[in-house]
Amino acid sequence: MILQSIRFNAIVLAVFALITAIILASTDSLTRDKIAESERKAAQRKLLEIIPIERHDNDLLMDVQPIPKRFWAQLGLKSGGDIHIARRDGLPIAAIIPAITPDGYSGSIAMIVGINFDGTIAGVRVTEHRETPGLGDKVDLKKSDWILDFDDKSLVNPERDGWDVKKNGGTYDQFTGATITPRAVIHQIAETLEYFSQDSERLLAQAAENLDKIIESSDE
Amino acid sequence: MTKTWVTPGGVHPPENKHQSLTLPIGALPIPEKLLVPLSQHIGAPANTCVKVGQKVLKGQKIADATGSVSVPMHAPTSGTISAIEDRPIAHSSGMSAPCIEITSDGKDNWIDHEGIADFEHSSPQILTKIIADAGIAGMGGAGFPSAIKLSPGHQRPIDTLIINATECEPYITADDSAIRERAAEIIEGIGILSHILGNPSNILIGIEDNKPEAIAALQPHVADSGISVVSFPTKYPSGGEKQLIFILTGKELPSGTLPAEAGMVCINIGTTYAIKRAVVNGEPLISRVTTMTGNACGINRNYETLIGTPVSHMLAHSEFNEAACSRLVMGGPMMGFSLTSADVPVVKTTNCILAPSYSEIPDDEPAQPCIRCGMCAEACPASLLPQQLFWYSQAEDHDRLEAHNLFDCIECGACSYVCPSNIPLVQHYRHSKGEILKAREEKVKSDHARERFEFHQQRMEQAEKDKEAKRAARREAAEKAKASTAAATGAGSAADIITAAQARAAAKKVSPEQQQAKFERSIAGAEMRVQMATEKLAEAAADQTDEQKNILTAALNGAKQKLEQAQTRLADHIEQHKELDSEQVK
Amino acid sequence: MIESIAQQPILAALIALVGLGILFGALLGYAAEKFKVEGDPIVEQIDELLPQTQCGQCGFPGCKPYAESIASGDAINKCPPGGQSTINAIASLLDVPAPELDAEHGEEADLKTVAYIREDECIGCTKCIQACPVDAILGAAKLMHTVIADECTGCDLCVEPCPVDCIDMLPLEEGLKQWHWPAPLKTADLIASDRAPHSEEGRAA
Amino acid sequence: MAFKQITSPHAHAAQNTTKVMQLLLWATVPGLAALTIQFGWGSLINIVLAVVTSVICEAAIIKLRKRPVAFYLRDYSAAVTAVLLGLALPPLAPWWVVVVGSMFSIVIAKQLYGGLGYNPFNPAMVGYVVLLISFPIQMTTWITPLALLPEGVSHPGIVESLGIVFAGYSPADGVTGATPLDSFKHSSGLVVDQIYQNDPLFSQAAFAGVGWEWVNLGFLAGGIVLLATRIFTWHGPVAMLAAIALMSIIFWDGGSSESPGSPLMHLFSGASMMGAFFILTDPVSSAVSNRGRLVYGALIGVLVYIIRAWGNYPDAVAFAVLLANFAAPFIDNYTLPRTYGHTDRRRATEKEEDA
Amino acid sequence: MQEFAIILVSSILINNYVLVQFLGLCPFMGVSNKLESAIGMSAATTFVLTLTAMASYIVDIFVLMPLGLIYLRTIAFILVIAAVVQFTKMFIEKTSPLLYRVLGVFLPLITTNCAVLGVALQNASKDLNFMQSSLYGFGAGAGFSLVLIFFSAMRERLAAADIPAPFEGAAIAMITAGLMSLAFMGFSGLV
Amino acid sequence: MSDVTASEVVKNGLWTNNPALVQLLGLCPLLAVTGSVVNALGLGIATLAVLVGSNTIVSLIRNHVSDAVRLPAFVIIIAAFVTCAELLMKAFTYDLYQILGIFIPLIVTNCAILGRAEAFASKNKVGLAALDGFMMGLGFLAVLVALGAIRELLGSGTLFADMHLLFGATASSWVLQPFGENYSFLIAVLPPGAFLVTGFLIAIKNAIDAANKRRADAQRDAPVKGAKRIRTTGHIS
Ligand SMILES: Cc1cc2nc3c(=O)[nH]c(=O)nc-3n(C[C@H](O)[C@H](O)[C@H](O)COP(=O)(O)O)c2cc1C
Ligand SMILES: Cc1cc2nc3c(=O)[nH]c(=O)nc-3n(C[C@H](O)[C@H](O)[C@H](O)COP(=O)(O)O)c2cc1C
Ligand SMILES: Cc1cc2nc3c(=O)[nH]c(=O)nc-3n(C[C@H](O)[C@H](O)[C@H](O)COP(=O)(O)O)c2cc1C
Ligand SMILES: Cc1cc2nc3c(=O)[nH]c(=O)nc-3n(C[C@H](O)[C@H](O)[C@H](O)CO)c2cc1C
Ligand code: SF4
Ligand code: SF4
Ligand code: SF4
Ligand code: SF4
Ligand code: FES
Repeated sequence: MILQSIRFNAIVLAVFALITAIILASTDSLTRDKIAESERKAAQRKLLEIIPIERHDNDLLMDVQPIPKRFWAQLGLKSGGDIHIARRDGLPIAAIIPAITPDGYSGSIAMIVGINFDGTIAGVRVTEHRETPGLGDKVDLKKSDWILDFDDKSLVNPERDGWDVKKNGGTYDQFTGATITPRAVIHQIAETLEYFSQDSERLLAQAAENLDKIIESSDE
Repeated sequence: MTKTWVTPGGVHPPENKHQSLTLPIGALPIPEKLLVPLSQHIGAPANTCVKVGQKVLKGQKIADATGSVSVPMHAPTSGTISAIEDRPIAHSSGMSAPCIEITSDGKDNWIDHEGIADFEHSSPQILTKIIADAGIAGMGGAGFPSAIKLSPGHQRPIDTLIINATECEPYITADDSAIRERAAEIIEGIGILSHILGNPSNILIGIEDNKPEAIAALQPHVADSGISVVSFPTKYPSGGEKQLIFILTGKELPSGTLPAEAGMVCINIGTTYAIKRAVVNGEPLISRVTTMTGNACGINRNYETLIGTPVSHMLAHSEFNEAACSRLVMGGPMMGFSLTSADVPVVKTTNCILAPSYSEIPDDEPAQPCIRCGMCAEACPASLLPQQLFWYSQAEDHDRLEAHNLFDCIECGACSYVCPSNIPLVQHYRHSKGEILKAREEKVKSDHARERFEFHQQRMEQAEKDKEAKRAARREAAEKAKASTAAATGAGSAADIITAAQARAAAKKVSPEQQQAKFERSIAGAEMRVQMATEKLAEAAADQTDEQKNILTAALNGAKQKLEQAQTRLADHIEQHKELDSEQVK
Repeated sequence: MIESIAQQPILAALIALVGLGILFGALLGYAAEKFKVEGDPIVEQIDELLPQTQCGQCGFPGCKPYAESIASGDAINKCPPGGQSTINAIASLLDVPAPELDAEHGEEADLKTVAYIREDECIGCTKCIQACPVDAILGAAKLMHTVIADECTGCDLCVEPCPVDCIDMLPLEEGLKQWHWPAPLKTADLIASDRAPHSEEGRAA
Repeated sequence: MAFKQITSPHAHAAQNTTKVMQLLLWATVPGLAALTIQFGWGSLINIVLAVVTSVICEAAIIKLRKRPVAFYLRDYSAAVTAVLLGLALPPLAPWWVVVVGSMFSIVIAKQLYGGLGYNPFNPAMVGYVVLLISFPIQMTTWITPLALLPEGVSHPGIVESLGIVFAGYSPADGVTGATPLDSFKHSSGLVVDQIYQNDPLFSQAAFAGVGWEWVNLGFLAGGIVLLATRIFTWHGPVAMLAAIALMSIIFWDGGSSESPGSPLMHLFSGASMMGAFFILTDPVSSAVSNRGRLVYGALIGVLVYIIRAWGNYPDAVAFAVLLANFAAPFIDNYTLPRTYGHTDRRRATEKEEDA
Repeated sequence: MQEFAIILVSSILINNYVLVQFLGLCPFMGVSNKLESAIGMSAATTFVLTLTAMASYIVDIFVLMPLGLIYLRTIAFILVIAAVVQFTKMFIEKTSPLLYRVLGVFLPLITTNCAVLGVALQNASKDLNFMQSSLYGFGAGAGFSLVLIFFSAMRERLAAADIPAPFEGAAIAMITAGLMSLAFMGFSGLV
Repeated sequence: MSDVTASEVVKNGLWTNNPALVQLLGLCPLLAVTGSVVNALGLGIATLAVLVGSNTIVSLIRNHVSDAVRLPAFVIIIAAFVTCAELLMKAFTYDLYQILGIFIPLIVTNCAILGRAEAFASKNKVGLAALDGFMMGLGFLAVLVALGAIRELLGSGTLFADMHLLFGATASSWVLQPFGENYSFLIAVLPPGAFLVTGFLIAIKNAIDAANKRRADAQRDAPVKGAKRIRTTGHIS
C-alpha cells in the first residue's frame, strides 16, 4: 500500500518535472544569448556614461586589469576590483577605476572614477550608497548634477587643498544640510587621482601587453 | 500602638461625617406600613410562615430560613400582615421581589423573649443557634448570615477575631455613633463572639483614626480584656474585609479563599451589637442604626431604624427637599446603590441613606475616553489594572479579563472615584462579571444538554436495535414456521408473498385515515381556542387597558389563523388522498 | 561526469528536476500514507462552544454534526441560538475573521425561551416526547405531559409535532438572580440622548 | 418619587482629563521659554501654527464621524499633541512642514484609531518622524543658539521670523547651524577633549551643549512639577534617564575618538528631558503598569542611546518612543502587578492561573 | 563573532524582513490577531526558515551550480521548502505531539510565506557560505517573529478601539504596520 | 463550486474578492514594487500572465493528480511559469527586471496564485479557470497600478516616469509632473507609505461597499426566519 502510493506519486511528480524541465530548458536556451547581451549592456552603460562611445572603440568590459593589492586601501576597496581601460585605435585613452569611501553619512559610498591618461577626470558616478534620501543622495546623478562638477578636474586643478567642500575652504559645493556626504566623495576622488598619478605608468604598460591578447581573442 | 500595615492604593474622599454626628442616635415614629423583603442577605430567600391578615407581634418570626445559607425574618413591630407580594426592593436593579407588608397597629408590642445573661455557660452551638434564629446577617456589607461564619467546621481553629469598626465610607456614621453610645454592649458582644470561637488569641477592633471619640469610648472597656483597639490612618477602602485583615495582620487572604481558612473571622461592629442583643436580651434583628444624611435633608443624624421602614418615611422626618436632591443612595457615596423609588424599605444591611444635593454630588458628566493615565491603578487597593480591565471589558475579552484577575476586584469604586475621565469603571466590571458568570452558567447548562442529547441518541439507537432484534427474531420464527409448513405443504411461498403485500397495503390504508383524524382533532382544538379567546376578549372589553386588549386580540387572531391552517391542511389531505386513491384505482 | 551533464542543458535540467521530483514525490507519498491524520480534537473544541440547543437550525441533526462540518471547512455562522457570541468564540478558536450570522438559518433571538405545555389541552399523544432531543418532557401515553423547564433548551422542536398545538414557547423570566448590570452607555449615545449635565457647578466643591 | 438609577461610586475626585491636559500645557512653559530665549521666536510660531491646524483637523474628523464636536474638543488633547510637536520641530521651519506634521499626527496617528485614548502610537512623534523622513533638509536646519551667534547677527525678530516661516525668506548667515549631538556625531576621528575644545557648541557651554542645556533644564523643571502633581509616576522618566546614563557610562570609553559621548551630554542634549517627561509619559501609548513603565522607559533609553551612538540619526527620541510604543502592548502582557491575594504575578496570556 | 552579530542585527532590525523588505506579509497580516497563535506561528516559521536556508544552500552549491542551472533556483527552492515543511510537520508530529498541537496548524501556511523563498533566493544571490546562510535564515525568522508577536499584541489592543467603520480590520492593520515600519526606519545606518 | 457564472467570476476578481484588497494575498509585491507605476505595471503583467497560465494548466490536469501530490504539482506548474516569465523579462526588459529583483521569482509564493489554483482552478473547467485567473490577475494588477500611481504622485510628484523600461524609448516622454520639479514627499515612496496608502485603499473600498450595502438593505425585505432547518430527532411517527 505504502509502496504503491509512493510509486504513483513519484511517477506523477516525475512526469511533471520532466515536462517542466523541457519547457524551462528550452526557454533558457532561447533566451540565454539575449540575457547575456542585456547583462552586458547594463554593465556597460555606467562605463559608457563616463567614456562615451564616440571617445573609444574598444570593448570596455573586456579590457580589464586587476588592481594591485597595495593600492586597495587607498581606493577603499576590501576585496580588490578591476580597472577598465578605454582605447582608441588600440591606444589607451582613459581608465575607469572603482573606489569606495567609508565615510559617507550612513556607511560607505561606492563609485567609479574615469581618469584620462592626461590626469584629468573623465567623469565620476556613484554606483551604490545609502545616504539619506533628499539630503546626501544628491551625489547620485539621478538626483542632481553635482557629480558632473568633477569633469575635467585634476590634481592641479584645483590644487590639492581645493579638494574639499567650500565650507572647509575647498572649491566644491556642499549640499544644503549635508556636508558629510559630499566631503567624503570629494576626498575619495582626490585619493583616486593620487592613486592614478602613482600607478598610471604601470597601467599603460600593462595595457599595451593586453592589447595583443585582446586582438587575438577578437580574431577568433 | 499596635503595628499596622499599609495597603496599596486607596483614596481620600472628603469625609462629610460631621453632619450626622451633631445629634445622638434618634428614633423615628413607627411607620404605618413596614415592608420586610424576604431576601436581605446572601443566600436563599426566607420562606414566609405567616398569612395575609394574620396578626403578629414585634419580634415574631414571619419567615423561616430555607436551607443552610439563609436567615429568618421577624416582624419589626406589632400589627397585621397586610400583603405578601412582589414589591420594589433595595437592589441596584430597581426590581421587585417578594416582601411581607405589615400594617403597624402602633402598639409595638413585643413577643415574649428572653436572653441568656451568662452566655459563658452556654455552649457555642447553642449561642450560634440563637444568632441564627435571631436572623442576624452581616450588617457591614454583603449580608452574609453571621451564624455560618461563627459555626465550627473550619479547617483550622480561629485565632484572630477582627471587629470591623472602620467605617471608611464618607458620610456614614452608623457604626461610629453606635460605638459612642453603646460601647459596653458592643464589647459584651465581642465577648460572646470570642466565647463562640473558642477564645481566639487575637481580638482586634480595627478603626480609622478619624473617630477619636469612638476610640475613646472603647478604651475604658477593653482595658485588660485581651481586646486591642487598633487605629490606623484613614483611607478608603480600609474597611474592606481583605484590606482590613492586611492592615491589622499583614496577611493577605489568598484569592478566592475565606478568612476562616486563614484562621480569621471578620465581623462588623453593628453585627456585634446585634449579636449581643440577640444573645443577652433575646431580641431578634429587627432594627439597626442607619445614618440619614445629605444636604437635600434638613436633618442629618443617625436613627435606630426598624427593618422594613420605607425610605420615604425616613425622608419625611428629615425635612427632605426632593427638588434639591440629585439622587437617592442607599449606602455610602462610594459603594451605595441608587434607589429609583423612595418606597423601598430599609434592610439589615442598610447603614445609610444619602440624599445629596446637586452641589454635593452633581450629575455624572459623560465619560471621556480613557487616557490610560494610571490614576485608577494607583488607587486600586487590590493592585489591579483597572484601565486594562476596562479596556478588555469593552472588547468583551473574557479570557483576558480573568487573566487580569477581574474577580479579585472588590468593586470599591476607588478607581472610578479618581478617574479623570469619569468612566463608570465599576459598572463595566460588574457588567463583565455578570456576563462571565452567565457564560459559565450557560456552559454548565449546555454541557448538561449535550449529555442529555447524547443519552437520547443512545436510547434511540438502542430502541432501534431492540426493534431490529425483535424483528429479526420474528422473521426467524416465521421462517422456521414457514419452513415447517413448506415442508408440510411443499409449496405456497408465492402465495405468502402476496398475502404479505396485501397486509402491507392494508396497513398503509389506515394511515391516511389516522392522519385525517389528527387534523380533525387539531381543528377541534383550534376552534376551542378561538372560542376561548373571543370570550376573554369580550370579558376584557369592559375593564381592561388598551394594551391588554391588543394582546388578547392578537391571541385571538393567532388562534384563528391556526384554525384556518388546520382546516386547509385537512382539505389538502383529503384532496391528496383522493388523488392517491384514484391513482391506485388506475 | 558532472561537466558532461552540464554541457547538455536540457539533460541537466531534466536530471535535476526529475531527481528532485522523484525524491520529494516519494517522500510526500510516504508521508501521506504513514502520517494520515486521525481524529480531530478540534471537533470537540468546536462542539464545546456550540450552545447545544440541538435545534437543527444550522441544517445539521444536532450540534455535534455541525461541529464536525465546521471542522472540515463549513461556514461558522449558521447557528442562530448561539448567535454572534458563539460565532466570535469559534472564530477566535479557529483564528479566522468572525462573519455575521447567516440570515438564511434564522435570527438570533433576544430572549431565551422554554417550552410550556398547557396541560389541560394536552391529549397525551407522546409526540412531543419523541421530538425532544434532550428528553425534557415528562409524561406517558394518554397522560398529560409537562416540560422540565431546567432541562429544556428552547429548541421548539416539540411545538410543531403537537397535534393539538398545546405547546407554547415562553420567554425565560429574568429575575433578580439573573439580573446583572448592563454595560454603561457609550458616551456618543449618552450625549445624543437628553442626559446633559444637570448643573454646571463643577465637582470641585 | 422617582430617582435616577446611577452606578456607584457617586462621589468623584476633582481631577478631570481636561485639567490634566491643561496642567501639562502649563508645564511646558519653562522649556518653551528656554527655547525662545535660546533660539528666537520660531518655536512659538510653530506651536501656534500646529495648534490651529490640529484643532481644525480634529474638529473636522469628529464632525465627519457625526460625534459631538464641542465635547471632544474640550479635552485639549489635540492642543497637547500640537504643542509637543511644535516644541520638537526646528524653530523657523517652513509653515507647510508644521501643517503637514500636525495633520499626520491628528488624522492618521490619532483619529484613525478612534481619537483620544485609542492611538497605539504617540501622535506627536509620528508627526515628527514623518517629517524627519520626508523633509530631512528642513528638519535638520537648526538655529544657532544665542551665545554663538556671529557678531552683529541676532535672531530674526518676530516679523522677520514670520517672513521666514511663511514667505520662505532665508535667514541671515550664521543663524542656522548644527546641534550639539549632530556636531559631536560628525566630529569622528577626534577625541572627545579635542571636540570640547574646538567646537564652540561645547567649549562655551556650562556643562553639556550651548543653549540646549538650558532647554533641557527647562523641560526637567516642568517635568518635576508634573511629577509632583501626580500626573504621571516616576517610573517611565527615571527608567529612561537611568538607561541613557548607564549606557553612556558603559560605552564612555574614556573619551577616545570612538566614544559616543559623556553621560552629561546625553542627558542634557537633544530631546532627552522633553522626551523623558513629556513624550514617553504620554499615557495613551505607553505601557500601563508601573513595572511595565519601567521596562518601557528603559527600552526607550537604550534605544535612544543606540541610535544616537551608532545609527543614522543624531537624536532618536522620536524613533525610540515609537519603537517602544510598538512593544508596549506586548510588555503589558507580561508586567501585570501582583494582585492582592495572589502569590505570583500573572501573565495576561495565561488562561488558568498556575497553582 | 562580530560578523555574526552584524548579520543578526541587520536581518532582525535594520533590514527587517517584514517591515523593511516586505517579505512574509500575508501571514503577518493574516494570522496574528491572537498573541498565543502569533507565538506559535513565529516559532514554526523561524524553525523552517533556518532549515530551508541550510537546505537550499546545499541544493544550490551541490546541484544547481555544478550543473549550471542557476535559472532553476526558484523551482528547486520551492520544492525544497515544500519538503522541509512537510518534514518538519512529520518530525514534530512524531517526536512531540505536544509541540505539534501548538505548531501544527501553522506549518502548511509557511509554504506560502514568501519570506522563506525570499531568504533562500537572497542568500543564493549573495554568495554566502553555509554559516552565513543559516544565520541569515535564522535572523529573518527572528525578525519576522519579533514584529509578528508585537503586532499581534497591538492588534489585540486595537480590538476595543473606537475605529472609524471603514478602517476596521485590514485597513487599520495596514496603517499600524505602516507606523511600525516608520519606527523601524530609526534603525537605518546601525551597521 | 462549478455553478459559478462567468459574470460572477469577473466581479469576484475585480471587486468582491479582490486578491489584494480583500483576500490580503500577494501583499509583498503589492507593497514592495509599487513605488512607481512602471514597476507596478511590470510585476502586475507578469503576475497576470502566470495566473492565467497556471490556472489553465491546473484546471486541465485537475483530475489526474492525487491529493498527496496536488500541492507540489501545482507549485511546480506555477514555478515553471514564473521561471519562464523571469527569463523573458531578463531578456527583454532587463532594467525593469533589475528593479523588481527578487519579487519576480516570488510570484511563486505570491499566495494569490497558490490560493487561486487551490480554490478555483482545481475545481472548475478550463475556460472558467482561465477567466478566473485573468480576472484575479487583473484585479491584482489594478490595485498594483493604483497604488503605484498614488505613491509615485504623492512621493515624487511624477506620474508615469521611466515608462521606457517597459514600452521602449518613446515612452520616456510620457512622464507628468503636476507639482513641479522640486516636489518630494519621501514617506510615500518609502516602506511606511506603502502600508499607509494600502490601508487607505482598503478603507475606501470598505466605505464604498458599506454605502452599497446600505442602499441594497433599504430595498431588501427581512430574511426568512429559520428557513433552513432539519429535525435532530429523526422522524416522529
Ligand atoms: C535624518 C538625518 C539625515 C542626514 N543625512 C545626511 C546625509 O545623507 N548626508 C550628509 O552629509 N549629512 C546628513 N545629515 C547630517 C546633517 O544634515 C548635516 O550633515 C550636519 O548637520 C552638518 O552639516 P552642515 O555642516 O551643513 O550644517 C543628516 C542628518 C539627519 C538628522
Ligand atoms: C458567596 C459567599 C459565601 C461565603 N461563604 C462563607 C463561608 O462559608 N464561611 C464563612 O465564614 N464566610 C463566608 N462568607 C462571608 C465572607 O467571608 C465575608 O465575610 C462576606 O462576604 C462579607 O464580606 P464584606 O462584605 O467584604 O463584603 C461568604 C460570602 C459570600 C459572598
Ligand atoms: C470596599 C469595601 C468597604 C467596606 N467598608 C466597610 C466598613 O467600613 N465597615 C464595615 O464594617 N464593613 C465594611 N465592608 C464590609 C466588610 O468587607 C465585611 O463584609 C464586613 O466587615 C463583614 O462583617 P459582617 O459580616 O458583620 O457584615 C466593606 C466592604 C468593602 C468591599
Ligand atoms: C503626561 C502626558 C504626556 C503626553 N504626551 C503626549 C505626547 O508625547 N504626544 C502626544 O501626541 N500627546 C501627548 N499627550 C496628550 C494625549 O495623551 C495625546 O493627545 C493622546 O496620545 C492622543 O490620543 C500627553 C498627555 C499627558 C497627560
Ligand atoms: S483613571 Fe480613568 S482615564 Fe485614567 S487610566 Fe484609569 S480609567 Fe483610564
Ligand atoms: S473597584 Fe475594583 S478595580 Fe476599582 S479600585 Fe476597587 S478593587 Fe480596584
Ligand atoms: S443551530 Fe446551533 S444550537 Fe441548533 S443544532 Fe445547530 S449548532 Fe446546535
Ligand atoms: S421541551 Fe421542546 S423546546 Fe424544550 S428542549 Fe424539548 S423539544 Fe426543545
Ligand atoms: S506575498 Fe504572501 S507572504 Fe509574501
